[in-house]
Amino acid sequence: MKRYSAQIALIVALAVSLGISLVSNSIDAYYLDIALTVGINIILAVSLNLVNGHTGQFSLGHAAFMAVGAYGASIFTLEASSKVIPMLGGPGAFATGIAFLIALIIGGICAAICGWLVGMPSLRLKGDYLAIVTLGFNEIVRVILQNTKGDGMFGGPLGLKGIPPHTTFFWTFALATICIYVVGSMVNSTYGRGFLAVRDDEVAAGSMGINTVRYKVTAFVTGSFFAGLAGGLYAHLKTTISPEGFNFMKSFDIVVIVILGGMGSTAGVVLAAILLTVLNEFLRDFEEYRMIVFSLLLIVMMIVRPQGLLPSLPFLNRKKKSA
Amino acid sequence: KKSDENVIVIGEVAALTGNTATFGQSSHNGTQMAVDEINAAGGLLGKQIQLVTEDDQSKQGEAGTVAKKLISRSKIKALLGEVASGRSLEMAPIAQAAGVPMISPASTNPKVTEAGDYVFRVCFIDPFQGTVMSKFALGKGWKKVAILTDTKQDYSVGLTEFFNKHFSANGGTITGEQSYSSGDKDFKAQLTAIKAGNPDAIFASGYYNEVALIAVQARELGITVPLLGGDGWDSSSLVEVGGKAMEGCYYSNHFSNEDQSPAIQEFVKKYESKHGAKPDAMAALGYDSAKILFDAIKRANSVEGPALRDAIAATKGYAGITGNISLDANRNATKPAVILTIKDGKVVYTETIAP
Amino acid sequence: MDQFLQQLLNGLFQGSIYALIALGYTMVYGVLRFINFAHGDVFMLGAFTALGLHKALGSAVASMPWPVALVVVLVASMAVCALLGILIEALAYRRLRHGPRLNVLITAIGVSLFIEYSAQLLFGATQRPFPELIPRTAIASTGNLTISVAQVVVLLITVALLIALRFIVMKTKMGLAMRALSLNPTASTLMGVNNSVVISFTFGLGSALAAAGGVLYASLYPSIEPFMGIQPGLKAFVAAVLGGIGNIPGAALGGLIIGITETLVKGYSQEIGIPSGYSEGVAFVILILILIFKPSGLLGKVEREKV
Amino acid sequence: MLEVENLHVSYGSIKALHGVSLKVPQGSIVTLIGANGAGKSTTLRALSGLVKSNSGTIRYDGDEITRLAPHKIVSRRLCHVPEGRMVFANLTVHENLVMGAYLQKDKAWIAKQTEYVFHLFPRLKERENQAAGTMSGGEQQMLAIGRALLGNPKFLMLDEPSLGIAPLLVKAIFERIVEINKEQGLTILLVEQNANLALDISSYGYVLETGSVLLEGPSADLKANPKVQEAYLGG
Amino acid sequence: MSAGLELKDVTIRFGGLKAVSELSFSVAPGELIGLIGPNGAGKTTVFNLITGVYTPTSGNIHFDGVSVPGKKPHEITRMGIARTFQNIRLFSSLSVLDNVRTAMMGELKHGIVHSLTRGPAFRKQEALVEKEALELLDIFGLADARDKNAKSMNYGDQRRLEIVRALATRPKLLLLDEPAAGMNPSEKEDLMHLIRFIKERYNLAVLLVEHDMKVVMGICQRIAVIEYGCKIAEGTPKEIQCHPKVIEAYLGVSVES
Ligand SMILES: Nc1ncnc2c1ncn2[C@@H]1O[C@H](COP(=O)(O)OP(=O)(O)OP(=O)(O)O)[C@@H](O)[C@H]1O
Ligand SMILES: Nc1ncnc2c1ncn2[C@@H]1O[C@H](COP(=O)(O)OP(=O)(O)OP(=O)(O)O)[C@@H](O)[C@H]1O
Ligand SMILES: [Mg+2]
Ligand SMILES: [Mg+2]
Repeated sequence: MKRYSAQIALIVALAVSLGISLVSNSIDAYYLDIALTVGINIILAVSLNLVNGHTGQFSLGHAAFMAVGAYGASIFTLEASSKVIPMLGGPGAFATGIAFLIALIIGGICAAICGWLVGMPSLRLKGDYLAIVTLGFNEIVRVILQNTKGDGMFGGPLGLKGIPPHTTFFWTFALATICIYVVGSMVNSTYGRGFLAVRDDEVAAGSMGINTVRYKVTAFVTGSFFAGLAGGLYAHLKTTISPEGFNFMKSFDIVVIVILGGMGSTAGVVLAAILLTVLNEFLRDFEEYRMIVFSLLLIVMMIVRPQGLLPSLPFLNRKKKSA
Repeated sequence: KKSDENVIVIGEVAALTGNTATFGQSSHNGTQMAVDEINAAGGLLGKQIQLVTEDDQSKQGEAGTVAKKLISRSKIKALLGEVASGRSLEMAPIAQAAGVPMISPASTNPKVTEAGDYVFRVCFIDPFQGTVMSKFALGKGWKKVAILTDTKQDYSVGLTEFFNKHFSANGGTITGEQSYSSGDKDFKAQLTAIKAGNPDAIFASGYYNEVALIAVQARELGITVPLLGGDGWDSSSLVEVGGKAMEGCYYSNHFSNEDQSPAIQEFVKKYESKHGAKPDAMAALGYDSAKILFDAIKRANSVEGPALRDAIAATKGYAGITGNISLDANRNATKPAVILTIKDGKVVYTETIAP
Repeated sequence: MDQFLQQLLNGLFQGSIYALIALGYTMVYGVLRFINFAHGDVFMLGAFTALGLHKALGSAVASMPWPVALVVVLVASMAVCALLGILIEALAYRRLRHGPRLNVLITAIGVSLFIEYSAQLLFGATQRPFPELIPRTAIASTGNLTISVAQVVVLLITVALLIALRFIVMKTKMGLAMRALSLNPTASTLMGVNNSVVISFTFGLGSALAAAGGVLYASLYPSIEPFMGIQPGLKAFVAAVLGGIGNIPGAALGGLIIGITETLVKGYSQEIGIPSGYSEGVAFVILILILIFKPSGLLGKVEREKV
Repeated sequence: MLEVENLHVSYGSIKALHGVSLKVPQGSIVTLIGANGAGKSTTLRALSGLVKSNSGTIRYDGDEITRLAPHKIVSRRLCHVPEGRMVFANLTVHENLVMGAYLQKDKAWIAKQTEYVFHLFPRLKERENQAAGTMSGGEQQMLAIGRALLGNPKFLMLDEPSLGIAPLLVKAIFERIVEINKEQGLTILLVEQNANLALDISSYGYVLETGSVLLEGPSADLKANPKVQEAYLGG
Repeated sequence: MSAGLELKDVTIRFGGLKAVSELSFSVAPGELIGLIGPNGAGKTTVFNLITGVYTPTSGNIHFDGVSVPGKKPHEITRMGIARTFQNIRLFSSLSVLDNVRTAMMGELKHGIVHSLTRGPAFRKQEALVEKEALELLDIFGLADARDKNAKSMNYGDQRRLEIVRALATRPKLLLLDEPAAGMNPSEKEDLMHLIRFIKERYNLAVLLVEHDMKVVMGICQRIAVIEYGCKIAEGTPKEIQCHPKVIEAYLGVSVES
């Protein structure tokens, strides 16, 4: 049994989210919205953590991939799903669900392709240079979307509206679980420790036979793919999306979750995604002081817990196992 | 925020902070004033009105969440807001699905009210205003106009689109189309290019924040032709910042501060004594959106969704601050536009253009 | 031809203001190796300080000839913001000095948000007019060319500050200590450098430069509001990276390149078929292209680490 | 001149020193030897203020300097050539030397002392304008020592100066150390793995093991001690 | 082309500086060769050239008949060349065991997909990797430290771990850059034994850069001496010890082994 614990955890989590999903109609719409936002933020943060935390690259453009995914998935849903659903056997819940999944995956793939296009040339840049290039890419995506025709496929500055609210508890948490599983499994193997090696010392990693470029690109593309999925979920949750919503500040928000959670620590990042999303709701009562309180909390957190909520200590985990 | 037997809870979503806070705060001030007035006058249906305002930080995604919060947590009977069309579009399907009537004070994009029969607005829509300004320009004999659009604002893009359509179709020539993004401060490049086209006027469809600077820089570059614009220009800071450069420019608006009708003067006076500044269009629209809602509640004698919806839809010739408002079949306000001009540092009324 | 020349001048002046903001950015980065996202917000505070001072001094300033008034307001705002910068460093960044670098980045984002939203609360969201500290009247308008006094003054001040800053960093002992500290803070204390003093100095200087940027920017574009620092801050950041982050002449060069290309794209959007709305992305496209071919920026040294 | 009493130091939860006491008299060369991880470098770091001690006292010239910041300690003319050289990689050799003289005011003295350093290590003069980071390991070591000498030390701490240095130069460096000690009257605390050489030039030695002093005595005695020979001198 | 490593007229310039100049020498399979020379002679640079960190300005390097320059470091490692670094470069956030396992990627038959499915084959492979890594650590007496963070070890152990990690890539040629630096004489003795032992056990060729003459003379079969990037002598330890040029440039006096 123990040998398959990861797979079992995965299946259990999927089942639970399906179960909750069945009763989600009775959940208060607002609370459901928060829960789904939590799930989407988990996907965003865990996938960014693969790039920034585990592989030690520094991307400030995650929102761009989210945008690509959101637009890709929404355009599919708006333009094509009416044709696809009959092919899948009519307008039942099942066919709609599959069409939605296809939309999400299309969004993810679009984002992954963008990730590859951006990653290939730019991943040889180091640290802050990579950060600014990804941030720049983020802004370029936004500007391009913003300058599209208002009545065209992308909807110009107003973006897309009337996207059906397909995002359910099941889809969100199933994908969040898969994201956690994939990132966790990738990193937690002999092959995957290459990501960590690249982070710690690229020169040494190369000299140990690790193809550093491939690792970096793999991390980047995987991260982008999941960001794209999250974007698709987001679009089908909010039902409208606009370019401005995916500006670099959105990327910052995701980076904040990652660092607050603890770079390279999946559990920490998940926790941070939950806490920050919920905190955001709590702080509403502070009204115009809300962002002031939030920024102070951020500063204090960094001073009090610089290593993040749950820092990653891979060598400690190991110790427990071998003991 | 408990639901009390003796109050009617109304929700409002506004950008009180963030980069469009200047619009959200104005419309909120107007809305709040209307609520205070009605409560002072004894409320509605024997109950006080309780306004629950949620800030969406000018951020995408937030408006939808807070709309859900207001509907499911605060159990609001009606929803007011948002100024920005993008965010109103987030709220509209939620209000529609919940059967809670929503009135947007200032979202001018035609798509907003397409969300369903529970979604209304009290402002005019982009096609109308774009057309009005085109008519006005043509009427002045300006055949060559250059356009400067804020591509970050769907509002500006919309105005430009409809201005362009009408103007070109009616014998005008567009000498140049330039754009910028809100937040930009330097427009010299665009203006230099525009200057080369030698236009009779420049249609600047964006918001006052940038337009004031555009005017200043246009004059620096020796461009003397007037600038034209829409209700997005309406703010006292237009003249404060633009100063002399704004002289002789025209814009369309819902109302004029200078309008001597007692209702408007009273509104202006009250607002000014409370907020230390003259009300701008957003404030007036926020005020009217609440007033129209109250009027409908009174007529419906109920706050139940369908009844209230029908009562709002039946609004005809309501004398608001922003004009005589009637809601059409598409739940959009039809009302005349006034054209204002800046003269000796004051905004003065020139003419009214009916729909 | 005239139009092209005018556009080039527009670009030059626009670029010089980017360069001015980028100077402080790049210097703080060069010494402390972290992106101070709050730089743009200190820039904004600089403009508001100047506005406040101008109001407070009222008739006193009004009676001075404008260059005197400008110097008074400029220097005073720089001083106020320098103190503010030192305070921010002491309160928010100091304790993180030995922590991971990315934490400081988050703190910087926090500081930035704090300043922006506090300012929105204090000053209101609506833009305010900024006094005409430097006349924006045309200096010479030969034919179709116009250059305003303000533009020329800003260009001159930028050049002067560039030279002064370069001198401080390359030729003074404090400058050497700043560079040494950036390379190895442990070793620098072993040389007798009081790191805290050097860092405070760096922040103070950086903030003063930001404030100067804010005041001059507001003089050119006389409307200020709490979020006015975000966009120029970002552009300055791009300029700094483009020139090779940490490299002072590089920042100036980067600023000019961005200013000029952006202006040309906007100005000739119809001719080249790129709507001017895309110009917002132009800075980033240039940045990416240049970094792909020159990964450490135009003037940045390739920091090849010896293996 | 320098007295350390019962020094305890830890890195987080790891205790590195458990009560080290030692004395370095004026004008002497004293050496610390010990296996890897014994705490030699930690002792030097504590002396120059780079790590804070948990308890214990450090007295220099009669004043307690235990809690002083590193730059304050340097200003009392205690200079430290740290483990791993720590040259300023992007500064030139020349600028590194100028940094070494950061607290020195006397220009003439600096010029003279720079000449002296170039005389000790001619390679540095050849490479005056090379970025220090691109120099070879041994070259960087020379620079680190030279840089410390420009701090006008009365008390010099050297952490493994022979590490990575070619034999010819090791000899030269040790000769220089003796020379500096004699000519400039410098007191020297030397940490070395090359214990034979270190004991040859020093007058007194301490043997550290897992954070405490195992043995101490005049260098000649230590060198003759069979236990020391077996454990540290390679038989 | 013969087996083993062969450098032919290799030159590299850094700006005006010729760090390595027309250098030729070779290392046959199973040979243990020393590379010595004064500080800054270009020894580490030679390592960097062989392992693809630098590309020579001119000249050629072959390993087992295959040309090396232009290949990426990881490709060269896969060809069978591994190295340690003069300035220790361990993966600082990984445990000792993981440092070694990470270097065993070449052993893996399956990559990313496998680590996602985590089937029995994956488990078997992981177990094998762990076993081999522990074996190697054991040789160097580091097995007990397997769960320690690499950076919290003392200097000498870190040097040893570097060697283990290099060995874990299963090289045919091992490049050691000052492995004995920072060790005391008795530790150096142990290290000499270890180097001899692994050379025999894994049938390695070794190229050793070291300033400790006892170590170099004690274990090398042949020694090449460089100065200012040029080879000034090559021969058996005996020959080198009394080579006048070497004595003048490097040794100072002749040393006995
Ligand atoms: N920065 C650090 N963090 C945690 N532990 C440390 C740190 N530096 C040293 N240690 C630990 O403190 C102990 C003493 O280390 P120190 O560097 O003083 O030894 P040393 O005698 O100088 O050894 P070496 O000869 O290897 O340089 C060792 O156990 C080491 O692992
Ligand atoms: N990237 C570089 N840029 C400029 N010069 C360099 C670079 N790398 C090495 N050098 C120079 O090349 C020469 C050879 O350096 P290398 O590190 O190979 O010496 P080494 O023989 O390993 O010396 P040591 O025994 O001191 O480690 C040195 O003078 C060094 O300054
Ligand atoms: Mg040590
Ligand atoms: Mg070397």
